[in-house]
Amino acid sequence: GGGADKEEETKDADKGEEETTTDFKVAMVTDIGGVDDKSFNQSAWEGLKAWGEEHGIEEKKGFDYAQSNDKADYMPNLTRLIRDEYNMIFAIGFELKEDLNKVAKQYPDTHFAIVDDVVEQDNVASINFKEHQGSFLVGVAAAMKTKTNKVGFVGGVDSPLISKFESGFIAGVKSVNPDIEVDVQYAESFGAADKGKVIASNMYNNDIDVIYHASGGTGNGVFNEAKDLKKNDPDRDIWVIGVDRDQHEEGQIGDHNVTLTSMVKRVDVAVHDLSNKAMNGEHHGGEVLEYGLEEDAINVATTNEDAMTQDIIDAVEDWKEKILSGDIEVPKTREETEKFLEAL
Amino acid sequence: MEYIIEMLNIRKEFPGIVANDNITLQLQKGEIHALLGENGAGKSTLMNVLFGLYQPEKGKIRIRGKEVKIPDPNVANDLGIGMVHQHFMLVEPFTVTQNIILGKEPKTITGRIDLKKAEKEIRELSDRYGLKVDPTAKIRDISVGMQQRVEILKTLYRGAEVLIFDEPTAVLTPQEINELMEIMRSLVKEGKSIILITHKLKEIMQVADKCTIIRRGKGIGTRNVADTNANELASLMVGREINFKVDKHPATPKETVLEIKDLYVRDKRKIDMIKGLELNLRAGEIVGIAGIDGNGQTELIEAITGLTKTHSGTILLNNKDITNKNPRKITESGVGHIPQDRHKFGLVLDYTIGENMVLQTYYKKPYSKAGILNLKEIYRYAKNMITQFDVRTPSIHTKARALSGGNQQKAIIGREVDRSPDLLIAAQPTRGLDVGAIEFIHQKLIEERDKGRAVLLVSFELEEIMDVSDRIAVMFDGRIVADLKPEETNEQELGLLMAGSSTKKAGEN
Amino acid sequence: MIDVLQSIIPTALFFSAPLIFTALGGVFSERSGVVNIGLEGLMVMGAFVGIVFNLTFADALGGWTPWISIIVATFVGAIFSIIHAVASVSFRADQVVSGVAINFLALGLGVYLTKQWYGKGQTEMVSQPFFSNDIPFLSDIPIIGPMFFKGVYTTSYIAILFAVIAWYILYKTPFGLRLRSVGEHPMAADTNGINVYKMRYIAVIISGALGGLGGSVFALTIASNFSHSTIVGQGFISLAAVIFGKWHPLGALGAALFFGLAQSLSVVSSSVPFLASVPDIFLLIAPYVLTILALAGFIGRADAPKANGVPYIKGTR
Amino acid sequence: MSSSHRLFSVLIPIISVLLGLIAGAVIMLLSGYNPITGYAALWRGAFGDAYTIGETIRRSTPYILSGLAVAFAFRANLFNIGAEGQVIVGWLAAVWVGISVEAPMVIHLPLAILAAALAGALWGFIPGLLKAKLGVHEVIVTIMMNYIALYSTNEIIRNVLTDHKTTTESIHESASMASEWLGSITFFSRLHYGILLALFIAIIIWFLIDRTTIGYELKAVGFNPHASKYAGMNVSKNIILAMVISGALGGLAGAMEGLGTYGNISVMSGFSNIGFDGIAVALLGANTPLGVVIAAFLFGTLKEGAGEMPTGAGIPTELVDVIIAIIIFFVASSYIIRWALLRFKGGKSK
Ligand SMILES: Nc1ncnc2c1ncn2[C@@H]1O[C@H](COP(=O)(O)OP(=O)(O)OP(=O)(O)O)[C@@H](O)[C@H]1O
Ligand SMILES: Nc1ncnc2c1ncn2[C@@H]1O[C@H](COP(=O)(O)OP(=O)(O)OP(=O)(O)O)[C@@H](O)[C@H]1O
Ligand SMILES: [Mg+2]
Ligand SMILES: [Mg+2]
Repeated sequence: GGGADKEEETKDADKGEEETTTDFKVAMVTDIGGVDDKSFNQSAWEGLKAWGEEHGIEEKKGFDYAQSNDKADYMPNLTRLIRDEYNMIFAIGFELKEDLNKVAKQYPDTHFAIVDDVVEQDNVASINFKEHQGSFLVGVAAAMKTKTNKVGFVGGVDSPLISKFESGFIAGVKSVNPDIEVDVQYAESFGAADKGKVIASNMYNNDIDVIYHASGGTGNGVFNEAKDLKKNDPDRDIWVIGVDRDQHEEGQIGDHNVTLTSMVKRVDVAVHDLSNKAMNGEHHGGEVLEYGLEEDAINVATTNEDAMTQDIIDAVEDWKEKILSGDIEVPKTREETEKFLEAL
Repeated sequence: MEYIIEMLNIRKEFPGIVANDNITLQLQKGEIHALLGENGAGKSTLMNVLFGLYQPEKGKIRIRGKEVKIPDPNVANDLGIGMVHQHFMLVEPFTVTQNIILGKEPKTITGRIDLKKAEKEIRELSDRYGLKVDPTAKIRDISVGMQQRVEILKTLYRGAEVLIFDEPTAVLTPQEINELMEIMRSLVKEGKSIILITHKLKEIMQVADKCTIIRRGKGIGTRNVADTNANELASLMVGREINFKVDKHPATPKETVLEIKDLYVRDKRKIDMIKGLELNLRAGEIVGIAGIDGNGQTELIEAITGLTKTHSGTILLNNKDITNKNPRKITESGVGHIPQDRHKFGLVLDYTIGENMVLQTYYKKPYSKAGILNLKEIYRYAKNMITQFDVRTPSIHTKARALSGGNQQKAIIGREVDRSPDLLIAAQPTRGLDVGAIEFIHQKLIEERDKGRAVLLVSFELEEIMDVSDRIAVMFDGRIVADLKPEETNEQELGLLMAGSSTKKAGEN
Repeated sequence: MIDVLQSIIPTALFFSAPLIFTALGGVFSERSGVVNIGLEGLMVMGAFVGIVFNLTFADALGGWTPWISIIVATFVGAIFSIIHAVASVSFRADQVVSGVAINFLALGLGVYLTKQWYGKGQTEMVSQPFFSNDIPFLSDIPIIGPMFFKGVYTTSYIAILFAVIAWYILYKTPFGLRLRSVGEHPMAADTNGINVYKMRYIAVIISGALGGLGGSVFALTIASNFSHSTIVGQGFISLAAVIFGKWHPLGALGAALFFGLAQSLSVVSSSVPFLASVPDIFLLIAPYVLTILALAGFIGRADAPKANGVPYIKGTR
Repeated sequence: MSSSHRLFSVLIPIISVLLGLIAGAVIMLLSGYNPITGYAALWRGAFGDAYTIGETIRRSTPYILSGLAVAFAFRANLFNIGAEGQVIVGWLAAVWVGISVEAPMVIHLPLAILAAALAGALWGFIPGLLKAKLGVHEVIVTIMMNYIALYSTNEIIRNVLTDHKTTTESIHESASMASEWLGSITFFSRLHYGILLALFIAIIIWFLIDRTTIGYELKAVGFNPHASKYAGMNVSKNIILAMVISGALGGLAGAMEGLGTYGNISVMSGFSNIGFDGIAVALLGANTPLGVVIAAFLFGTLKEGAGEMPTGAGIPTELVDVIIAIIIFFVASSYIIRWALLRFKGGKSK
């Protein structure tokens, strides 16, 4: 009841002049970090912008975002957008789960979606990505690329989400060649470049030649170390596999590029898609929407043409077919990975 | 007559007080000029003006007849003025050499401090004026006497012609005082001039040529020392007659209060500082411990009061063993302690004077109940003590830090005496105080004795020991080497005993 | 064993370098009697300036870019620290408070300006960071070579060199003697004709310069870009190194290296057989626990410069 | 004299805040923003309606306690940079008890709060003990303890409290400080009863510091350990006690989050900053309980209001950090403000 009264009140003076071209408004709340984090906040925002462009809607009038600087901001941000009468609100990141859960209960008339987690409410659609699928495919690429038969995985903070990346990657690598060793390390932070660099340095030092990172800013340290080694010894094969978006740019060092490929997660595709659906009155509240290879929401980047040779691309395509056809079920957790490996 | 320094009609104000009010001081070349006045009279302030630490509101300073402005100590140094401060201005972790050259360091071409050159220069200076120091020792490891010599060397190294000594003897042992007197004489012989601040009239009579007296910030006048005497100086300074002879009846000692048997105490370096000490103290007597600093006095007091652990032996208070009990237990069993270092041990300087008055009793009724302070009671008590012991403070809510040394000391004495301890330990209770305050404190100690308390007085000043004690225990090398009656001995004999030349028991002669 | 050393020493060296610079800055400031909790903020400023300058001038300056970037960061760090100096020396501010303000200010300003200038919360990656290299001849020495001279950053050696220079300045020159005297007994220094305020200003500015240098070296050897999470706690670890090292330049150097070693050991351990079975969490907290144990075990009590944290007011004692 | 002293101690913080806001306005102008729009957004964000007011109070709640934690240690001359770690372990302990114990509220809630305090106290005890017995500087130990708290807590959340998840389940109702009623009068803000507890504890701490023998001893030991020992106080005990109480306060700040705001605890990828901000709060509040409470509200207001600045005025939230920094500077530099005030006053009276 309180919510409705509220909405009347917040139509205050300085927003009075706003006139939207359509009365459907969409907004998102970032997790910690802004819409420029070169990661999924940015990607989600790009999706929202594309949606706005598609319908000729102006930023701040028909779509907007609220940036969170720390954990305590999620709730007020969500509430603020609700009171600004947005019809559909995206919560970007599993960190917002608890807060969204509460808010969704309080405002049953607003539609929500959460990325990367599941909120069981009738007005919340849960957008999940099949990162394990993409990770599997970059694992294939890594396995094809490694000469030392040793590859590494650097995780940010150990969590179910990141272990999806880890699991898919290991499965992909081992599917190509079960003898390849995979070293797994967590930095316990998404922002510790120094830790990332120490881990990468240690891995490369131990003959690992391909590292897949799923660690946000910690990955900066991984790229830094790889580029440093490459710079010193351009002939040495040193590779990083990027995450979330195409991290080709991060790998550029002189004429070389250490980014083998990236596991691209098209949050923008999902956000754009779901916004359109919601606009058309098609709500998926209470459902878990899985975006994966089929929806083109998970990609493997091929920007680095020198590194991603045709045979690697072919292999990746092969395995992609197998996944799409259901021949193989990519593991999502460590237990599933164990089973998967036993079955190999 | 030519003056090397003339301070004419100097006025210096602090918020709420005129510290120097129209004071004139004229110093001739080659003389030792004493500056005398009660605590807080304005002596240090006047000298700080001369040294460039304070700027006077009014008045002129002339040096060698030329009027000068002294905005900071650098200028004072350049004008040939050096000052040995009341509280030493030495950097403890530095060596003697580093302290002396600080700010005027000789350099090698590579920009490094030329320690060799510095040490050589210091050796020369110290030979010339008889100032024995160890150039490589750290300040924190050397005696107070040597620290003072370092301070003097500092001024000489800077080429001082005029040396200001602010209460130089307050912290020295009698031996060191004699040495200092010698040093001053040799400085004057070398053509230096000296301004000496001291509360000890005897010293003035001994070395000074002239004496300027100030009272409550005002100049009272200058006297030729040869034409005056201690009594006249004292009454000029205080504005009334001072009774130098301590009034007291003979003691009537009763039961034993303190009994120390075969005590051994080690210091941090595990060296025995007290070696089998024996001491008895009875109710109704004052025992004075005479001795040169460093012979175990500090350790003895700390052992009795529980501040240091003993190595072996027993300490009995009223026949109860208090050896190695914690300080609180010991205080509660009837020990009061006026500590030697009042800033370090006696007071919490950042607490108000009111809060300081209950430092030993805050946890007891009526000052607190069930752990809750009764501020009303505390302040009532503090007010009472302040009047009773004549502690001069703007209010009980003034921080202890802001009080003058004499008043801080009176507050401590009040606090300790008022608990009616069976044993009262007074360590250097009058150090740095003016004669008026000393008189007051001596009276208080004797009053306590007459109330039947045992008083243990530790002092480096033989005069004080002789005047106040009923019995004198001479301490040397961690033992009591003699036990004498004051009327049966003299300063000469005590001096010899303190230097370890022979031992003697009371009543032996 | 040698294997392990060969992998942890080079990483420890680059990990420690920014901490060494910053801790040396802390030593200067605290030796002069000014507590510097603001080291973290000074590093943030250094990282920010280092990255922004690098991004802006990389095209024009080419291979010299990182060097000029850290010089500029050093300079800006020095200027930035004047705020702390003014507050804590001239305005007699509580030095801890002022340092905390420095931390807020640097991070706030850094990210604010990043957003203003780049329109987003983090910058691009720089194209001209520092690169490691092998030191000619020395890197060929067996065993020692790969440990200390292969794939090392020049900045790491500069850090070590700076520690030695700092020691020389503080303990061998008149300037150092004066600076330390001001931190121990400012009034004694004052009566000896040393300008206490001036010395403290200089010391704080040196700490700003070194903090800025440390931050920029971190940014240009490790992080490669600037965001709100580029410097997270390195300044506090540097502060710990100052105290751990007993306010001595070589002590701070040792403490920073110790920390770098512990950090890289905790990472390397997972590939050392007998340590591999240790649960990750213990390896993760090992650097911090080791530091505490080292302090409790054999470093023990450290005495700060006596006048550290006390504003000097002329004419009082 | 003393009335002007009192006047100054009120005036100086007010002037500092004004100067901070003016500086913020100047920065906004220089960057091409309209300060009035900016501050209007800040105001809306903090006090715009019942919801934001509720959130502002909620945000201030843990600051009161973390500020008290730092301030309390400061009064005993100890610098507790470890409030952050104490907050984290307190939060963990509160949630742990909240989840794993089943009991009626009268038992469960106090038990969970107590657990938080104890966990924080333990985190304070270690540096206190090392300081008291071995003379190890508390600043380093508390910095290290922060990291140990962060990583250990994450590990416990993942492997003990959950089966490899990042967030624990919610605490039982019986351990929750959340309040439907408080929520309903503030349009679903997360305002919870913790604020009452925090204010109550501020009063207790004031009483403890200023009116009890414990406070008397702690301050004495902080000012002068030698004189305290001479006066029969146990210096080591007091140092440890100061750190333990300080740590307990930090732990309680964590309980505010664990039992009030969130009702759970998640794996943290970095520090919560509640403890670090507590340093600034304590210092702004001049280390007195009343000052801390006021400073905590100021902090909460600015931080909460900042959220509205990007959406409401297009201004980056970091501007608020700059403003906070400037306020802290001026509070720290009270001497110069006092001096300026005196000149001003003197000039007028002449
Ligand atoms: N910095 C200061 N600020 C305010 N008042 C001061 C200051 N210095 C001294 N005073 C006051 O000025 C007066 C003179 O002090 P001064 O130090 O000159 O006395 P003094 O004669 O040296 O005393 P003592 O014999 O105890 O050394 C005292 O009342 C003292 O309280
Ligand atoms: N900042 C100050 N404010 C007020 N009074 C001060 C200040 N500084 C010094 N004083 C006062 O100056 C007077 C003289 O100081 P001085 O250094 O001569 O100490 P003192 O009284 O001789 O004590 P002691 O010899 O025991 O140290 C004292 O009354 C002291 O309290
Ligand atoms: Mg004096
Ligand atoms: Mg005196």
